[in-house]
Amino acid sequence: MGVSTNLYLAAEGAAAAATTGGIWSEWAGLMLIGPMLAFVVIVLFGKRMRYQGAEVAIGAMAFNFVWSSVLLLLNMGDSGVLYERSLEIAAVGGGLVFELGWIVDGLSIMMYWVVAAVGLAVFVYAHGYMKGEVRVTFFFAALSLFAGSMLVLVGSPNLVQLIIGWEGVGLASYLLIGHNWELKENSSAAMKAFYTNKVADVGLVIGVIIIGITLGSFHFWDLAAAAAEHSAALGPVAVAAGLLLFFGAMGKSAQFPLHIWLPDAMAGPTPVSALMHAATMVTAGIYLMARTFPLYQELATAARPWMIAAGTITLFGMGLLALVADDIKRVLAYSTVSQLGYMMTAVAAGGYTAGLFHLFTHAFFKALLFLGAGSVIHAVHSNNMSDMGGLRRHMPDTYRTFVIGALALAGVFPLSGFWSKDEILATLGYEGYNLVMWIAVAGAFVTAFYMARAVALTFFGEYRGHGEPHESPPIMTRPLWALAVPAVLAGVVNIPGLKLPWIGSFTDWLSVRSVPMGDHHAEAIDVGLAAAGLAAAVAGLWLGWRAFGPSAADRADRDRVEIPVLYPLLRQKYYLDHAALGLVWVIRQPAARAVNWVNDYVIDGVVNGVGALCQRLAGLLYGGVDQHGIDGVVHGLSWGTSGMGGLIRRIQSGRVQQYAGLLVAGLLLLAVVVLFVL
Amino acid sequence: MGFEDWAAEPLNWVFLAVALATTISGLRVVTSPNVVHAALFLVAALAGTAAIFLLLAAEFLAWVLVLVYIGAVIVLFLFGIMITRAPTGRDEAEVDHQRRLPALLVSAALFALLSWGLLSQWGDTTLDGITAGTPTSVLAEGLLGRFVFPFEVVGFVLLAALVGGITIARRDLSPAEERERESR
Amino acid sequence: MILNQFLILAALLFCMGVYGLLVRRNAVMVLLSVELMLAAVNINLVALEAFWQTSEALGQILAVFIITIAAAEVGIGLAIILLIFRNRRSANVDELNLMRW
Amino acid sequence: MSPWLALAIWLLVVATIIPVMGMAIGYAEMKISAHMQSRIGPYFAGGRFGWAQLIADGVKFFQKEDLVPENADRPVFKMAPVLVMVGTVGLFVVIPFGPGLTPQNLDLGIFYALAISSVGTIGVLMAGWSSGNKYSLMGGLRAAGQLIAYELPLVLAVVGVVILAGTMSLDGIVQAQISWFSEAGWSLGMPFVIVQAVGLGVFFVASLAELSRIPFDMPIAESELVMGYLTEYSGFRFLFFFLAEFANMFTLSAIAATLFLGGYWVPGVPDSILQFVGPLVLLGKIALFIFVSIWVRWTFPRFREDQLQTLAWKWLVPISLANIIVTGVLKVVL
Repeated sequence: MGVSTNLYLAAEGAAAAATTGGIWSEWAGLMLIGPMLAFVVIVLFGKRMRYQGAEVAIGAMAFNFVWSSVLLLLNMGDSGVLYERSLEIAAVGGGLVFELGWIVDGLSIMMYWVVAAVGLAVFVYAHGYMKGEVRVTFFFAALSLFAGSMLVLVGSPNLVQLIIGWEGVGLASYLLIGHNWELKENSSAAMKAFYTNKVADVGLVIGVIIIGITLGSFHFWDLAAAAAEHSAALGPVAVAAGLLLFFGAMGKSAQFPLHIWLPDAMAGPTPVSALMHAATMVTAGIYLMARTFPLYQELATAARPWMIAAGTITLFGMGLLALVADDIKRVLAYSTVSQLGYMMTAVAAGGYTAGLFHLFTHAFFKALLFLGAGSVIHAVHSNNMSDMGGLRRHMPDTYRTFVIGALALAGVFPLSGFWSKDEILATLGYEGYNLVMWIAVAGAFVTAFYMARAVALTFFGEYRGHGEPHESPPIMTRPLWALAVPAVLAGVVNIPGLKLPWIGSFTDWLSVRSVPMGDHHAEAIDVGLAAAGLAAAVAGLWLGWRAFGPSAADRADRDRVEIPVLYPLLRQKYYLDHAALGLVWVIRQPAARAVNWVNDYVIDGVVNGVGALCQRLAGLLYGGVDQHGIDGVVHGLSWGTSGMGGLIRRIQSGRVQQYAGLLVAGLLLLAVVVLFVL
Repeated sequence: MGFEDWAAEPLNWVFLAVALATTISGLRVVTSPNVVHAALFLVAALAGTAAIFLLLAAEFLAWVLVLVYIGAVIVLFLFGIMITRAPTGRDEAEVDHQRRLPALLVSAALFALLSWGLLSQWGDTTLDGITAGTPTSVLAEGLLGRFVFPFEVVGFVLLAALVGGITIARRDLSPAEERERESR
Repeated sequence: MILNQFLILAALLFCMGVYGLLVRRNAVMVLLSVELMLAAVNINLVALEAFWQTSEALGQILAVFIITIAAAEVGIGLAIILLIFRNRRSANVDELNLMRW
Repeated sequence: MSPWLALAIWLLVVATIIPVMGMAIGYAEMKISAHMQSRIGPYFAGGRFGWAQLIADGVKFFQKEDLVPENADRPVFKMAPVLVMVGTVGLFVVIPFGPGLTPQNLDLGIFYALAISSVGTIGVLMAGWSSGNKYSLMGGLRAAGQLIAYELPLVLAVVGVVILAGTMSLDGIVQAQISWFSEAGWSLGMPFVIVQAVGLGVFFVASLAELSRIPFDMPIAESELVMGYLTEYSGFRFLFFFLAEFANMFTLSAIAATLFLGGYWVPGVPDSILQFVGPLVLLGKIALFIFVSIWVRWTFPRFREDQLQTLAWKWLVPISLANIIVTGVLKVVL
């Protein structure tokens, strides 16, 4: 195994001053291995452990949290950390090499930390949540695999390892969504997620192959360098490769129209949803787009409008769906899809930092919201908001943290969501996508509206469910408070124009990387735009509260009255699931008929014609050539063969020693021939 | 090197005696009508071989030959013979084929060819420098150093032969016998 | 001592082994002949080793391998003969013509 | 003195040692077993303690007619005791009786000893087969199975000692025990039994089996096989077997003493004295082993055939392999 360390472009830009990070970087691979090791250990020994393997999973995650925190702190300094290590595993052929390794730069450090921090909170929470459930050991094993695969993905210095992590994430999500597979719908949801992802993965794999062949390398730094230098080799295929990679990202990051799996993925236990929506699964697509950002920025610019279009549809259209959902997790799921649309739009529009910043803040408040929802579900034993209501008196901790998360998601000043959403809006404005920007503002309104609805229906009014709801145990509420802190404060790190002492800013963190990304950063707050975004959020909250608050009239009637056309459309999720099935059906019937017609008339005709022709020819041949010429030869041959066989078969007596004797005699003959004749 | 020189070396007379004994024993191995006698003559032939090894200063190999062949392999042979035929006393069974002449011709021709080749290749090249025996440590270092992989493979082959021999030779008990054995 | 006296003795033993291999009916005796041939080969190897004096004693190492393999071969061979004898009440090679055609 | 002369003298010495030793051991066996069974044992011949009993027996054997059964294979029948004896006599060549008192200090001493001692097996098989008697044949088969089975642990048990000593020369092994824990000018010495107690146990059990002595005397089990492969022998041929067994006992005990108890060495005695005392010391150690084996013989009942094979393959071989591994590790660590 050879080891190669990336020194490429280290002399350029911000990377020039970067340190290697010492042993923390040189052994950062441990973070990638740790959860994988935990997976193996839990699978092998988990059942015999005191906490059925949870302690191992949490231990591995805590280790990762500590390690990545150190890396984050190192990266906060003026210089930042830049390190890369690749171990050559095998040559693939054609000059391509299969390598495994890890990369430590601003982007991956941020992802390490987000995965570890959110993962740790979720794992601890899950330990409480899963108490008494079935297959807890397997659950934690798969959870470790999930987080580990995501770390392999984000730590990858090349596209191949990324695919490995990518598929690992897909596998783990399949296992976890279908955790309660006794219910048919759960296993169906798992398969839906898997299939949808596989469809997208085809695009990713083809894209990677194209890049690998044209570039002669799978390394991200080579890709970035080629893009930065406007490589002639990569140029012609850049748009195709970029769109294929984006297609893969659409699947993982649930962009329209491949988002259909994500809301159904709610079938998994709630901690899985929290992890999936916040850190480990859906962010993979955004991460891929960010990692390959130079490709889109420099070469595949033609792909960007399509990406923006997909992102914009996702961010607004899918947000609307959250308005009518009754399942609280479904509301949050659609909000995730919508927020992913924000991120994708931002990255596609050139807002590298903006998109990732939103990913960063979103991870915390979305994990917080999901865990809160899980806590509520744990208490009332139902996913439906129509079975909830008035829970703020019963579950004060959950209520407070959920409201914090909701406000952050809605983008209320000064919570984290406000800052990241504002940065996206500013970037869209700077890049000149004004229409998109105003759609995004409208999206913010929708976001605030449905979050207000969710909070009102869940925590206010009268309790409509069964039994007596109770607050969750501390092991579940403490992670909620732990996540509430960054949900409030995470925005501070990237206020435009503000550079905090010691901490620096998010932009600076991300600026440490092997290749400069060359995206734009606002140097000051655009007060007007911020005010517009804030106004949309406040308006959404106010309207939502008016419509669904405790003083509002009966909610169900209003839904139908208020938006006559939209409501059924939204209820049926724009008929997209039907469309997907219909698409298959529509393609299948005519295609089959067409193939049948071609078979009956074209191919059969050709075959019959050729057949008839051959028949006639054969008649000629049979009479003349075959009967007399060939048969004579064949008969003669067979007669000769049989005669020879009669002679030779006497030699094949079945007596070993006779064989041996002939063998020695033959060898002798051969020796004599070689020695004396030749 | 003339015959006088050759005869002046006492070891050559030892060789001659050993070689004569070995040859006669070998001849009896392939001609003796009695299986047990043949096996016992093989012991003599192998003892002669070991003596030749000693003449060639291959001490270790000589004792390996004695230990493995005479001590184990031949015993195994006799064991096998006695289990399968046990021809105590006179053995009337025909042990040779009727057709001996072709075999004799073939082996004689082989010997002629081999001796011709050896004589024309080596002539009367003398064998010098075997004053001291090969130290066992050299063999050990070779076996466990450069040839450690073949060594392991041979060990594996032996193990496989052991397992295979047991598997082939063991008699599977009939169900009734099995039950009887268990009840005992 | 000259090299050829050993080599020709080996050749002689080897040809005797070949003769026995071809002429014997009893399977055990065939195996005995094979052992004779292997011993002849070992003499050859040791003699040539004594001639060339390789630093690693290659000839002798090879002979050790041959002895080992021969032991394995005898074990398996006798097991097979035992099985044949048990099934057919005979250990004569020429009655084993199942391989015919 | 030419080597041939030395060899001839040594052969003469051996030719006297073997009958004398055989008689001494035979007498000891009779007396000890008698006392173990609250008898007196031989007391008549020769006056005191019946010391001439064995000499009388020997004379009786020589007087007997040399019978060869009608059905026997005469040459093989006559060769068998000789071959058994050769395996024993050959062993005397390498036993070190004192510093510089090794008849032939072979480089491969112990290996040679094991190789030569395995030749006797052939003799036993020959005797069993050539007698033309089914009891003899059965005895021969049992002997062959047993001897093959116990040859392996016997060899493997020695490997541990060879690893520790770093040589296969018997004199070298004794020297290694003498010079263990050596500093400049002095050495404490250590008989290998201290670290190779397991090896000694395996070696001793295996050598009992090699000698076909009770409890390993299936091949000559009187109650089943009359006298096994010895059934048809009488007269001086029987005496040959008889002497060979006792001489073999002697040599195997000598080898065990050399390998594990330091041979001719006594702690604290310099070489110059050992040269004279050494043989006596060795004899004392041999006597110890012989006494133990006689003791075992009259204490344990006979093994069943399957128990015997189980002991060899399932216990002794794995134990000795483990011993080799442990010894190897020990050697590397030290």
